[in-house]
Amino acid sequence: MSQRRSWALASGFFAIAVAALGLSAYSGASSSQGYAPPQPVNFPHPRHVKQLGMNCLYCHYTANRSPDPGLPAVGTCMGCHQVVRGPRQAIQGIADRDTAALNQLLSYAKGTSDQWKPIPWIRIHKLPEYVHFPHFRHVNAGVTCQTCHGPVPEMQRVYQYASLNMGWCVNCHVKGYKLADGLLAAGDTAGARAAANVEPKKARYDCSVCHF
Amino acid sequence: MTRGLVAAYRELDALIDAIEALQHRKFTRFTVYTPTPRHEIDHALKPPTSKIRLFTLIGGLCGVTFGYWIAIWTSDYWPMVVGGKAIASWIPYTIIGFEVMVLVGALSTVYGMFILSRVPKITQTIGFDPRFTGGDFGIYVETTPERLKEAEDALREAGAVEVTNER
Amino acid sequence: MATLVEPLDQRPNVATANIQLPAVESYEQVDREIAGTLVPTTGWFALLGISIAFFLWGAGAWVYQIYWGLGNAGYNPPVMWGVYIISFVFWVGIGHAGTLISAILYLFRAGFRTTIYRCAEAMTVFAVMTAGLFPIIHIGRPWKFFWLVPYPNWRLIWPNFKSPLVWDVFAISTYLTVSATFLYVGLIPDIAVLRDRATNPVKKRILAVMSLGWRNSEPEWRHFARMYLFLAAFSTPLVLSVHSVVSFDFAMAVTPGWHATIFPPYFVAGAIFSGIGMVFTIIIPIRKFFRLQHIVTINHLDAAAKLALFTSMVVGCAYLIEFWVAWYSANEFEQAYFWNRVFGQWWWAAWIMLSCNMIFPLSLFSQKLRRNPTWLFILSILINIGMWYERFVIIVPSLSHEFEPWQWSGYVPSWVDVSILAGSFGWFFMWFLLFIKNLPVIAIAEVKEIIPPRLRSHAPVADIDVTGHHVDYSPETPGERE
Amino acid sequence: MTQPPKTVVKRREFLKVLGSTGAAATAVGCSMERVEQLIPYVVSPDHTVPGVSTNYATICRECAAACGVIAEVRDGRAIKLEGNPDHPVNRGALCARGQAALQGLYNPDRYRGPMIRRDNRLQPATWDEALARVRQGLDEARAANAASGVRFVSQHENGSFPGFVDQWMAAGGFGAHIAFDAEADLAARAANQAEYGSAWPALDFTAAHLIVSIGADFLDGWGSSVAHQLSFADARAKLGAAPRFVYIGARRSLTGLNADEWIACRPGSELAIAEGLLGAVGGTSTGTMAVAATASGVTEAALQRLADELRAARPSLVLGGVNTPDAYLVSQAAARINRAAGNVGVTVKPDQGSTIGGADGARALAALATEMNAGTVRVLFVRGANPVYTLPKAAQFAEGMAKVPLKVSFSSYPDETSELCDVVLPDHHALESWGDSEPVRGTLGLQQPVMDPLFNTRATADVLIAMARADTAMAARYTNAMYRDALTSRYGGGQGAFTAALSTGLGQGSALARSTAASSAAAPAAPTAAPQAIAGDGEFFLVVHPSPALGAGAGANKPWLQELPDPVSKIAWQSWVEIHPSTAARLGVHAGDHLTVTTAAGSVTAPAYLYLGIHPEAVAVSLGQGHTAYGRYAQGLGVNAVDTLGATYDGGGRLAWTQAKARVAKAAGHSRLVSTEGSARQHGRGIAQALTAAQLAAGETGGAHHEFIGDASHEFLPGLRAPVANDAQGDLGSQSSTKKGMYADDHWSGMASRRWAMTIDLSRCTGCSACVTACYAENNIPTVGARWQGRSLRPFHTADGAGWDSTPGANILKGREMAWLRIERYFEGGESGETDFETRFVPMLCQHCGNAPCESVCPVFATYHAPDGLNVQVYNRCVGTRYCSNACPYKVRYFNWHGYGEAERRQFAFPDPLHLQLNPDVTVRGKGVMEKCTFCVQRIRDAENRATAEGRSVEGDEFTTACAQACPSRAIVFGDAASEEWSVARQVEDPRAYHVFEELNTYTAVVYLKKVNHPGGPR
Repeated sequence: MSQRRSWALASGFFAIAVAALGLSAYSGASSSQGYAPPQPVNFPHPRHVKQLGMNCLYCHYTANRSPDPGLPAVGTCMGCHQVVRGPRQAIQGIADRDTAALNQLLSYAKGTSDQWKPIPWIRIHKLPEYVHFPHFRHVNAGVTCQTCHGPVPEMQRVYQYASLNMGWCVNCHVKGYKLADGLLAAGDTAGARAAANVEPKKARYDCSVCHF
Repeated sequence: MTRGLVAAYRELDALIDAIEALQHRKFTRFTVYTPTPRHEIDHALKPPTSKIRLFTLIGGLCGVTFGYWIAIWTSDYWPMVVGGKAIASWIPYTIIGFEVMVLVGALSTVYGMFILSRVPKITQTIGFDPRFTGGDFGIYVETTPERLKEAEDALREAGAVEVTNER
Repeated sequence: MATLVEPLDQRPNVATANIQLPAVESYEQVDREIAGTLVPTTGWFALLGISIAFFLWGAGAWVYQIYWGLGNAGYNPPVMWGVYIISFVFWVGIGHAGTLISAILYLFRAGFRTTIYRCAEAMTVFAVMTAGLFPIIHIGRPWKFFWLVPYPNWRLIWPNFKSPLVWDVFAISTYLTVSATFLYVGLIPDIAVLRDRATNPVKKRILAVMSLGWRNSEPEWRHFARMYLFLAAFSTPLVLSVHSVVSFDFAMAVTPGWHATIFPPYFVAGAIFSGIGMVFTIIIPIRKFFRLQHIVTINHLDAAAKLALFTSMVVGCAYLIEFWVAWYSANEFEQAYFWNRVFGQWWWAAWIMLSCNMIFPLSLFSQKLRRNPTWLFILSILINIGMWYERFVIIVPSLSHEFEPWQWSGYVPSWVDVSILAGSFGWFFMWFLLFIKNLPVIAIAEVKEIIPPRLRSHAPVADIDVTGHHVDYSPETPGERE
Repeated sequence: MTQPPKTVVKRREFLKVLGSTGAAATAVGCSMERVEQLIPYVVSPDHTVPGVSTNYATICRECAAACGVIAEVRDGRAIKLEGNPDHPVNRGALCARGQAALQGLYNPDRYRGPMIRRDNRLQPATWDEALARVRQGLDEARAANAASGVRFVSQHENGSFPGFVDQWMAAGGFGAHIAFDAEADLAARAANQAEYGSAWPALDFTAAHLIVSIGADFLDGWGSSVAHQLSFADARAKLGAAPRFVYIGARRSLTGLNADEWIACRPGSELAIAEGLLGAVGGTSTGTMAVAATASGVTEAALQRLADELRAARPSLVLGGVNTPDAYLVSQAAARINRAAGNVGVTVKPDQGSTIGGADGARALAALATEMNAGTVRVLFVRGANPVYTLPKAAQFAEGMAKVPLKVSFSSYPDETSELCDVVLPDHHALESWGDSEPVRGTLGLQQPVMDPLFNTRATADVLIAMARADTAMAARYTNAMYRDALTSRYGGGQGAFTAALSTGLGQGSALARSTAASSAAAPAAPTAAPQAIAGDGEFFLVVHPSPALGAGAGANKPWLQELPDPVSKIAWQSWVEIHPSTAARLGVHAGDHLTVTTAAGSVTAPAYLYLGIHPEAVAVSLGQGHTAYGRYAQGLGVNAVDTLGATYDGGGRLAWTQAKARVAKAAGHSRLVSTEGSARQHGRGIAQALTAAQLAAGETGGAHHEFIGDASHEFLPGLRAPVANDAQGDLGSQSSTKKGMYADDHWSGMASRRWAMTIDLSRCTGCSACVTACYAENNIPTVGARWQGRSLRPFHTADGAGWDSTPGANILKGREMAWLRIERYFEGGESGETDFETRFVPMLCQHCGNAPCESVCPVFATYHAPDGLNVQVYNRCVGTRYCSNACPYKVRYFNWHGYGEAERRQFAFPDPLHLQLNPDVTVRGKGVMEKCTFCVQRIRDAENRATAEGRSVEGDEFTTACAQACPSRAIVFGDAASEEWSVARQVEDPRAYHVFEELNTYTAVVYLKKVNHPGGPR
């Protein structure tokens, strides 16, 4: 008896192990989806994008012109925050400024602009070096930022939304990008309704399109 | 409720005699043990041919199907041309088909043997004597208590060196 | 009432080659003598220690190579394959004799296999285990080896089933699985024997598990024999396919000297040849040190030697045909290559190959030499060397002398290559030594099959065997104890 | 100019180093485990977009030609140099040395800041300390009333700088300034000046019917090679009508190998031949054919035949430029032949000549050395030039320097001279500084910084100005604080026009001429009238020549140039002695045996290279190696041929490289030649095919492509058929087939509609190897020949590297060079004792076969066929079975044997800051993966992306590959062979077109056009 049970147990474990391996491989468990490191400046996206309605391209200013999306220079921040600084009361239902975050910023922007230091942002969305992802090609094709980066306007602290696994990329390239979904993700329900029956936009899925 | 007798024989012809005696006396439920397969025993028992071939056939067919399928399906799943060969090119895939056929076929054959001959067995003790894996032949007869004596006589007449009662 | 004075059954258990073992009287003797070989000796421990040392050295070299890169092997582009692939083919080749002897000869009812097949089968399994390592050792990124195996993954990409290397993965893994299974099921009845002889309770328990509760009952034997038959029937085409697939690794490339239709049969013959060579290398010391000369008789060796001679001649024929085809094809690339192989840069390797595989084995035409274990042992070593060099000659000269004259080159192995090759022998013999002291190296049940059963009518063993044929006793009838 | 902060650069380099390891070690996105920082600008500059290249036009300063270059700058660092298409000299092409300027910029051994000699060692210092030390030295000199004892030696460069220094020296009342040029053929310049009235007339090879070069290596270093090569290749492209090219010389240089006929004469006899020819064409000559024949050892008949040809073929072009003491006279004679043959104004155009001039030769430096030894020199400034290395020992420059109280170097590199200096004020690299040049009279080439200075360096001109302004005596004359302002102020139209001109890098105007005072001191002494015979004991003439890649030594610290096989001998990382096979046989010398070459001046020992192209009575040694300093890549490699030379100068004042006879003795030892050459013969395999002009005229294909006996004949398929050839099942061939996916012409991706292909015209290719270096630069190809990059010889090694194979070029000896594009050099003829032989150069790269043997064998689809006809290599998918390389008939696949891209490995190929040059668009391949030519797929994808962004499709000839872009012969044409918009589509229809190994049925996408020869004999 005992023998049989132990055999059953052994083979059972083996089967489970194999299944787990297969699943993890398939689901891309090695991805760092959800990675949300603390940033040197706790930049509140909701405040800027949601409440003040700033456009992504204001700070990520080359996303539609270059493979790199571009990061805001300290100068860009200080463009407003030379003026907009320090605490003040909540007005018009807009809560008080996040002075903590502001001070973090100001700690990099002490004195005159030639004394400013660049902000060492922690990288979140990282593709391996052997993958070439031209941002501008995607942005110009009408892919909304939220499609890949998720609801950043809602994120108090930015995290990696998509798995960024190859399968994730390829699925969109092959099945095509539905504008409606993209707009919906971007919160443009009206636009989404309008674009309801726009043909999905497919992209090339040849290896040498991204790997070289 | 049945009783069993285990008889051990030192000689092959004695075993054959015992088998014939049991058959003569219409005993049906008995198992023969032999250290090594002997045609003489088959000759005496005239057993049916093993069903194992079915396992082999089915296993082999599943294997070859899977082999071709995985190769062709994956090729068409993401078509990539190499060396100007057809995307799903059945000719080289025959090798995959063949190898998988052998693999699955062989394993299912072994599996069939296990099923049919009831190994792995949990216990070896009932109706079995270790010496049967050594030099001796043996018979294990299962029968009703009233025919027990008759069976024992038959076994002893044939020249059993020892007959023991199981249970 | 039947008597055995006239045989019960004309069908013999095994073929009637003169393979009886007159010096073996009873089943008990078989159990006693074969189980007796399982007692470890100091000599065995010494050998095991040496093998493990070699293995560890080789493993160390591999780790070193993984860290610094393949550059530390002797590769000299365009010679992109070297000692590792040579050894891979070499070991796969060794791995062919086992299945040949246990499966093909079984189907042919060649009785002389009975006493050597277990040993050959174990050799097969361990040789394939060794061979399987080399493709991993030789690739640039061994940690990515699993990409050759088709498994569902989030990259949504699969291996290229048109590549001979993927065929290899399938062929080798199938071959390893099937031959391992074959070895194990063959062992089950013998393990049962050991189980019932074992005194040490722990050992008895382990054996009990391993024997799966085998009881030698007639139905078990019936299915067992059937299964054995089908496994043999499967293994026969398998063993032929495996080395054919290995030969495709070369034949599928346009490289001169590789791109030949003769490769599959040529490789299979070579594999079997090298395998039998290794069987001799192993079985001759075993029968000597285990005192089994009366079980593994001179007759068995003689018969096996004939097989070696035959395959050697097939291989030799293949060599000659290659040259002839090169000439007849009028393909200057082929011609240049083959000239360079024998009379150019690589003449020495080519002549080691030709003499060891084609010329020395011709000595087996002499019966005296066939029945001389010492000579067979020496010859088997030569064959092993020769067959390693056959693969060297196929791989290195072809790559070093290809289409592009600008890229002609040479090749010298490095210390890493040599260490890993040595390590592979350590690995192989480590497993083999562990095997021979823990499981019967001779198939107990099958030996019992060929010795006459004890009969009540005391027919003298001397003049009758179960086949009903009479044995003539010539003075040099083998098997008497030394 | 943008001022991106260093941090940006830092970030990029960080990424790339990750890139290498990332690609190697972590293919499943594990790279996330590393915390990585993104450093943005502090203030984002205008005109630059992160991740997008900005191009700046500037000038190449690697040789005196001053070609125009376009520097591609990405995120504040120059990553690639390309020729400036508008530039009159190089018209968009750029040679290997020009490409390698980047490795001068990012050289790991550059001085990172000023240095001062303390306790006899150069030690880092601040600029103030260093400048104070210099000022102190100058004051002392003045105080001692020996201001004239302040001397300045600079590397001469075309433009205003020499004049500027002249003025500076004059302003300070200092001594003469010597603008030294080690390589320039000053004798030819002087002769040209005298004969044509132009130092360097424009040469029009296309107009000539016969080209005769008397030792003038116009393709490798004689004058402006790129300009010559453009014109020469155009001439060759006239095929049947192309000029026949006869080369007269003792050694067949790269130029000589491109000749249809080689007249091998004794060194030193060129003058006699020139005089003979001059007489024959009716010029007033002292010599006769008979004299020439006896002197040169060439049969009179041969010379006579040449003379007849010269008379018959008009116009012709005769060039004289030898390295012997007779150089001036030979050039003079050549010029006179041209005049007599009526070539002046037709093939030789003095009016369009460039203004290069004002350079001083070694003789001027030797004079300076004498002064120094006399102790009259108080302060010595050295910039760029490296006299201690380039001058013969006899000149005693080093000894002289020891007697100079203050030696100041402006050099960027720790070369032999600056190592002897007391103060080092490192100069900017040319790509970091301002300047100008006057390549053609009246046209001004502008040099501008393309990036921020990498290190704590200062532009010499600015330093001089600063010193002057700090000096009461000189301050008045320097109103501009910066050299840039000095340039703009001189520029017609001033600031605005100057800035406008910067965009093309070209403007009108002329550079500042050298002040008469200085130039008179520097002007060549009266050319020696009497011919000098080459004397010395020993039975062999010693031919010393500059190396096409390393020049006279300046290139030796750039790994690309060290790795680049010498176009003639195909040897890298090594010195060698060229000796004729027959002579070698006589001396019992085999290739690699060490030979000692001894002259009165000294001796060198190097392995022998058996070369058909050297006169049997001569041996040849190349300049450039044998550095005792000059950084890790140069130091301790080979021998310095100058050690065998005495202080003999030619008419132009340049060191006469071929000046003496030498004894040649077999020395102990043998070292394998670090050569990329397998067999120098093609064994009739039709790799490099050629036609004679006669055959071409007769419409023959010239012995059609090479076939198997009984092989079915192939119709020619220039890679134009469907992305891949048809298969056995007919899936890919049939239009109706639905099983083609992306490979169907009508697939929505449209990829299959393109067919990237390349043609290589062998009658244009000169084998100069510019394409090879361009490929290294574009594709992040590692150099593997450095002595520390070898493999391990033992399991255990010590820290000092014992146990590693540290032979220079160890990896190349193992055949492991990584050149995706290599130039194969095959000899035809010459086996059976005849002097003359033919050479064919074949650029060999991945052929991107339609039926690629490498693809089907890859188990993981790491290499496969893209729908647009590329044979793709996916590095991150490769597991490194190397099966593809075994299957490849062209052997163009290369394996990463070591972690060349991993900073922690000793084999790392891009030591800081060399890795700043890495192209961000190309993955740095990791250990254990295969790589090969990709047809610059990154450029293809980039063009597609840009086109899509602009809502158009890629236009014909919109972009090209790095090799094609660089090629100074315009031999390589790349494009979409499926569309008539692209010139490649027309090229492939050329009747000369063929595939290499066509009989293998590989349907390559690279099409070669047969070379056209003009064999000699009566015509």
